[in-house]
Amino acid sequence: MDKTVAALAEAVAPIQDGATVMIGGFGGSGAPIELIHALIDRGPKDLSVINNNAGNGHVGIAAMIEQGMVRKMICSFPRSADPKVFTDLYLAGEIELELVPQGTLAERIRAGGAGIPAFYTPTSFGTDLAKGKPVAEFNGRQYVQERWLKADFALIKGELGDPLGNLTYRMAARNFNPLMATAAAHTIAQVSRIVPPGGIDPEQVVTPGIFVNSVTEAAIPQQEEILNRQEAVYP
Amino acid sequence: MDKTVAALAEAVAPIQDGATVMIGGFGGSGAPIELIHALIDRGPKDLSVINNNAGNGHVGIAAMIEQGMVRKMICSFPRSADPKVFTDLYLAGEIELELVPQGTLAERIRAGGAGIPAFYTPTSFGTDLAKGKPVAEFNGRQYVQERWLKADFALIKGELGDPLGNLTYRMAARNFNPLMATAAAHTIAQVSRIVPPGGIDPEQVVTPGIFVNSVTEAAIPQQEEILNRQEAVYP
Amino acid sequence: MSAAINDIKLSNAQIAWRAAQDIEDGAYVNLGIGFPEMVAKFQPAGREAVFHTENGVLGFGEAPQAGEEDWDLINAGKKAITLKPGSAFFHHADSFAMVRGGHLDVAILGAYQVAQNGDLANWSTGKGGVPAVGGAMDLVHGAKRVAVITDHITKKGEPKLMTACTMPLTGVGCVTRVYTSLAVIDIEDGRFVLREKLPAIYFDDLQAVTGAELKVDGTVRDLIVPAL
Amino acid sequence: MSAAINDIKLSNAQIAWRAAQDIEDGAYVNLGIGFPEMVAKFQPAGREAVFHTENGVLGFGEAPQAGEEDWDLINAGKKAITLKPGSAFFHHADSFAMVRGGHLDVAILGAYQVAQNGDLANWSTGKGGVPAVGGAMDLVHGAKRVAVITDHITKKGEPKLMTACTMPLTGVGCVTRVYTSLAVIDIEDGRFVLREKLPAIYFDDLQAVTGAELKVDGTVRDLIVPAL
Repeated sequence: MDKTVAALAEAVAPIQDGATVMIGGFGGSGAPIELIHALIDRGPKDLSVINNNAGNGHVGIAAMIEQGMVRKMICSFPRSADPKVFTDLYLAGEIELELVPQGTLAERIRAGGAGIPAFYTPTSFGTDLAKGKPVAEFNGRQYVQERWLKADFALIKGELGDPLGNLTYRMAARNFNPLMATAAAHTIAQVSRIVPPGGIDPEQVVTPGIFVNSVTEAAIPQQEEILNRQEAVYP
Repeated sequence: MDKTVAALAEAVAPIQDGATVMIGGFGGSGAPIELIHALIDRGPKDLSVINNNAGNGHVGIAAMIEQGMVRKMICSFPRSADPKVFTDLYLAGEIELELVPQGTLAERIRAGGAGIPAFYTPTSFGTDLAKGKPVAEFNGRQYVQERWLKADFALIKGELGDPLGNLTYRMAARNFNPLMATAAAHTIAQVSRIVPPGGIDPEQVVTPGIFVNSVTEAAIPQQEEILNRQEAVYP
Repeated sequence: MSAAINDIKLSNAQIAWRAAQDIEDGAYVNLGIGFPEMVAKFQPAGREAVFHTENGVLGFGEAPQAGEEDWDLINAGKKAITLKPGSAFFHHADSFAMVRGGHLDVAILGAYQVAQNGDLANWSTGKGGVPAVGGAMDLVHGAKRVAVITDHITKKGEPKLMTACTMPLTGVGCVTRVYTSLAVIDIEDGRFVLREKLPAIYFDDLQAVTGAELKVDGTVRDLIVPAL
Repeated sequence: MSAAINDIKLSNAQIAWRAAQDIEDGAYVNLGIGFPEMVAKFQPAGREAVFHTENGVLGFGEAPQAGEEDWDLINAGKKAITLKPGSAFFHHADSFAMVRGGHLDVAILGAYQVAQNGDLANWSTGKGGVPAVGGAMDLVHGAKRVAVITDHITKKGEPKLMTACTMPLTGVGCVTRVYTSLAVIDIEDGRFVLREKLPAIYFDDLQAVTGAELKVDGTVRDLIVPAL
């Protein structure tokens, strides 16, 4: 079994117009910038994108939005140091937003990966974000029913990867990445280094390879935060 | 912060009659034998015990049952190489059994730890184990509503532990241990070695210390499988 | 006729061999405890499946030599296993996320009874004693393909393939293929469809030991299995 | 009177200092992004809390020196942090399991408005623009104790402590203590109960800038905070 793919372009080639795409990362930490930029080069349109945020500056997800590739964002916090790209389109009514509390977003993605179609959470009960959702009482407390979230594709950033798709993550760059890997029909990972099978201690694997379809190496990955401080623009 | 406790007896001292106790392990792998035997020495009665199994031979959970400490078992598979202790009491109507499919047991415990009071699963739909449970349809498929599972105490077996309660596990001895650590009001861990804070790489922590109340060292832990092959009996 | 069937029927190893031929290279596979574990021995040359066990191991290998066991490294049947390069450990919730979330390609399970609508009974005879379910009810609703390996009839000669199961169900409408000691049968649209049968058994004799109608839809191939 | 209040009121740092005094040694604490992050600076000597951030770090420390940032090591406010010995990383679902599962001892959050029944509004002014909620709605229903730090009145002089919030709610009945620039107020049985007030303000003047009745139940202590 060898899930490694030599080129970023080849890794993102299956992503077509209209796809739902989960993209890992929290702000710039764990954001798979190389995969996102390869996807921009390919240019599919009408995408629904799931991420905690809605892009920053003019690289990564912000650049996808700026290129007109994104129909809808599902996220918890569409604000950033420079959210102008999303903000302008949103206020012009040209991009949809599904706003989800951060923990509910994480749990919905986890549920999608775990085959749990719905669950109850106290989060958002009694607020505008619970409108229209079923409510139930357990042990005298009110809870909101939330549904799983799945995607056609996930773009993930890992640290080490092996040909079976096993992944580790670097520090807080873990965030949504391991969850999204489980919830997409096709998960594409970029890693800083591909190691041979057995190169990751089985006790230290964070994402087991069963959740990953392809692994590609981006040896010195770019950091969104630094790109934005350099006022970088993609493409 | 120092959650280390010098003696096993001190670690299990808070467990009183009538408590609900989660006990980690799958068969003998990951079973906290030293903590269980310390609890037998203490001898609280009328316990509800949550474990995948219901004891094997005459050590560990089987010994707890044999000592008359257990009112009810919640488990998926109350069979083993030598299940006589549980079987005899069960057939005599002297111990209760709540039988839960293994994946549902794991998910109910995880839900207990994660503040999710109920969730839907396809598991057990249309079977005797779904009787009396709410059913709902999502995307044209039928699902059973299951409730979270929590406990007063969890007895956990780790490999490394630090004074903040961070834990690692040895190979497949992980199993239910990290889940149970999250779902009990008071989690007690035995580990093979206590290391100083920072002695576990933060990327390799499996159970973050927030879930653990006390850590005690059992340097060369006994393995239930080997005890049973030696026909050991406790006490 | 039962005597004749006992003469020609496949051994458990041969049933396991046949089931193994349908597992593709790189497939993620869970084998039920007991008889189904035998399937792992018969992977065709050039193909390598990745085996999952409910207790939190992906990519395990054969049993170790006697005396080499590490009892922290076991499978769901509590038997000692070994690791292949590229294996991974995880906790039980993540393990059943793999199962329930549809990430396994195939689960191969034993059966007391299978019904023509795909219902499976394999956890309880319903006769009392201590009930024990383990991971069976999760596996039948998780894997992309759920197959059964089983003797075609019980030791008493009663059919195990039925119009409806009489024993407590493990899952509803979950099985899609049955590998028996006499035949390979698909379950399609609520019917048993015969795909392969031993050359030595006539269709009518096979039908006679099957508790529901066997449909034929296209060619019925010969079920040819090596001596093992 | 507002002018006088601006002369005597606590600074944000002083409000944060007061909130920090109630955090016990070894407590697990989440500080909302922005102003609440300041609470971490004022832990009393001899006490050490363990700080949690939603994006998957437990046990982090102060900001690094400028130029020493590692942008894979940030907090929920996307600011660079450092690690203390004994820290741990985990993914977002595990992070919010800590939050929602009741494992945090205290969450300290900012507020637009707090109602006397404990309702909190702190995520949206309801005036349009781009809505953004982050982890606030999870935190208010997870931590064992949810406290708010806030100016007592808005910049325009309007009360932030109300009979009922007029802005969109973050959570219902979730706040139990409010540290303001003038007072410390508990929420008990649907009422604001005054615990501490600046010695320089009369009760009636405090009541006048509070949008709901302030109850007194026992001693009202002096709110004494060092110059910072």
